[in-house]
Amino acid sequence: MTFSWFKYAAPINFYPLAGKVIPLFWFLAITLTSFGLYWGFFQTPDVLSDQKQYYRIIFVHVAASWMGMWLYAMMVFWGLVGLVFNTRLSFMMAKATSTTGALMAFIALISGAVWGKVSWGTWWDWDPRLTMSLILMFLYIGYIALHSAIDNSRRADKAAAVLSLVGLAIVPVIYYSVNCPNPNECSSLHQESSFKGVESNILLGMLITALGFWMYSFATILMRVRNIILEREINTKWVSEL
Amino acid sequence: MSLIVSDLQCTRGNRQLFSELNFQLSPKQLLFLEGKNGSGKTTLIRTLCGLFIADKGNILWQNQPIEEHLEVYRKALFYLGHLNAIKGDLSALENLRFNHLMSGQKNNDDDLLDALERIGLFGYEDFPTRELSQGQKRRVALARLIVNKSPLWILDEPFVALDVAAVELLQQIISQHIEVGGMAILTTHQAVPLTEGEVQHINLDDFATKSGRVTDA
Amino acid sequence: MSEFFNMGGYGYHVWGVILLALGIMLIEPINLKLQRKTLLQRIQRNKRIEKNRRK
Amino acid sequence: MLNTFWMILKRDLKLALRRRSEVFTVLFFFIIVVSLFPLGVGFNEKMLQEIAPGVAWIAALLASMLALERLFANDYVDGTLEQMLLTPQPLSILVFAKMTAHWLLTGLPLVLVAPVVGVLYHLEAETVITMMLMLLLGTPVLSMIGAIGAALTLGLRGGGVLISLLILPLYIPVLVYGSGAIAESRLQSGNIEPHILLLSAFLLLSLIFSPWATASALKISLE
Repeated sequence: MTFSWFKYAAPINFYPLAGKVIPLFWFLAITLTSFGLYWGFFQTPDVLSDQKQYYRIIFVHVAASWMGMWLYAMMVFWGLVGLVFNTRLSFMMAKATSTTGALMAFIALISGAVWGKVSWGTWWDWDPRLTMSLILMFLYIGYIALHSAIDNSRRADKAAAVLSLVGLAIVPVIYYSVNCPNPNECSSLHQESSFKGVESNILLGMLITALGFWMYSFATILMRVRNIILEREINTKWVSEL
Repeated sequence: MSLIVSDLQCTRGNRQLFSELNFQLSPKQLLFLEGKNGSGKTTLIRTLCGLFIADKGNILWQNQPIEEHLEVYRKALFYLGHLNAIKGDLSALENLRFNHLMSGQKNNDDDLLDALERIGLFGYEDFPTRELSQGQKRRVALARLIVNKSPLWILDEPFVALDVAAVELLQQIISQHIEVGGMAILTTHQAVPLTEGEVQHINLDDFATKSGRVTDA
Repeated sequence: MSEFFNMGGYGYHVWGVILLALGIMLIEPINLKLQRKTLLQRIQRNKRIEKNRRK
Repeated sequence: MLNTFWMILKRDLKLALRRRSEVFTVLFFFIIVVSLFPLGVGFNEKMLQEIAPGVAWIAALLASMLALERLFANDYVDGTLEQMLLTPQPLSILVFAKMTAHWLLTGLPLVLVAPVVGVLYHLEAETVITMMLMLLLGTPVLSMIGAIGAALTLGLRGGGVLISLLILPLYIPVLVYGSGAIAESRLQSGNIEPHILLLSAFLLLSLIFSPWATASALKISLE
């Protein structure tokens, strides 16, 4: 039997498929996240050169902020697919992604603030990374607000997709302006790589936790997309026969 | 030169309005669209204008899909909806001139003034339209029909808010348009006596999907 | 053990963040499950209405 | 095509001139916001000079936001927009003409009134000139990005507040470099060339993409 992508672009076929894979994603999410956190807390040194045990916040912070960014890109991708091919399911995926993405951005923001409190002594510092997670949060809020302000779901889907696309186009410019507010002082702009000089044990913990968060995102996005399918197709024959 | 609609299906929100709609409109033909409220008349008209995208089916103008030759189609199309598309701050003449030029037609102020006179706005040409009555505003919008050279007219409830004299005049204008080889689609219960050409009727209730439900895509 | 939870004096911050994150990540799926339950109930109700209408 | 552009531009300007109060509303909003700040934060000359760039730009963002809701709304309500969509002209030209009109009516007046900010905040002539230059480069971007938001929220309840939620975050680069340059020009060794280049690049980017994005947003909103 050949696997047909087009077949699963129809909500009626996608719905049961998603139902089947959700437990798998949950299993992976729980295993990977707990393993990543275990590694991060037990296989790493208590004190890094200049940072004490609070550095362990990064296992959550990094995973969440990666997911926040990735899910935004994924949301734009699904919106774009929807706009180009006019497929209902991709718009539903975009909508489902937005909520999980916003939650991830929120977690990144809060953990970043706590990190700031312990390492710099202040809850908020206008450091580029924190500022970017705040702006990312704003972009998610804009998407969700626009989508929920429009009653007609077809218009809401398309309008929100266009908004997210515009957002994605401007994000690099925002990123540059936040990282380099004074262009005279950063002619050679470079963001220090997050990996440079990080101990491999810590990196491993971070990556595995991030992978776990990723699986978690898939699981919740699929759960939400199933709900959205039910809600939008409530008048169809196949839903009423469930 | 004709408009061909085949196997058209439209959904608004979660409700399927009509499906398997077929018709053909040729020169010297007048088509009346009928149907209950909510049967999808306005949606069909918006689809025919290319504003709304149908789920399924084709709309061909001169045997070419309209969405691929939008510019050609829109030059040939004249649409007037419930809204008059006139600005209260501009005079009748300014409104007419702007709308006329925008639809890609040649400008000639004499023709425009003649049109305003024929529609019964003689003496009101330079008044800001916000000072005109409801019926007069509608007349400003309808004056475009007199100067318009597009072969295909789509008019959504054109007789609303008009007095008896204006209704008669509009009937005349439409029948003349058909006579010289034009086509028109109307949603109205008002009959239009034709001197030439033929009349078609389409009742959208006949094409409504039985339970109004979306079938599985 | 208590030393581990103390995190060198940063216990509140570290565990606070972890609990908050896991808390949010627990509430989200629970919320989705509840949403699904109400949706399924609505579908069942629709079915009953339909059946009664046919009678 | 150029004809269409002029026609719409002329009509929009004519309409605005027949309702002059709307133009002045935006202008006075800007002046009021700018003059309220010193009342809130105190009259210390040094501090006023420090905050002037940011205050001027934020007031400009809000002022141009104020007029955005009306950019398409009037034409939408009376059916003109629908007619415009049905004309054979490319929609992006139409949209670009409306953006230009919007900028001429709300952006350009802000540039011209910038010296008032200079007086209120004790700025030197040079700084005021930089401010005018940066406003000249930045306000078109505000009109163009804002138009996308206006098109997306067309006809929605509470559209005005919603636009700000969608669009203000996208204004950040303009705010950063626009006010950055003004602050820089107050320094002895200040060099505002990179700011000007960056802002011009952003302007060019929005010139290319925003008419197209706005046109597709309008099509979606009117479907």
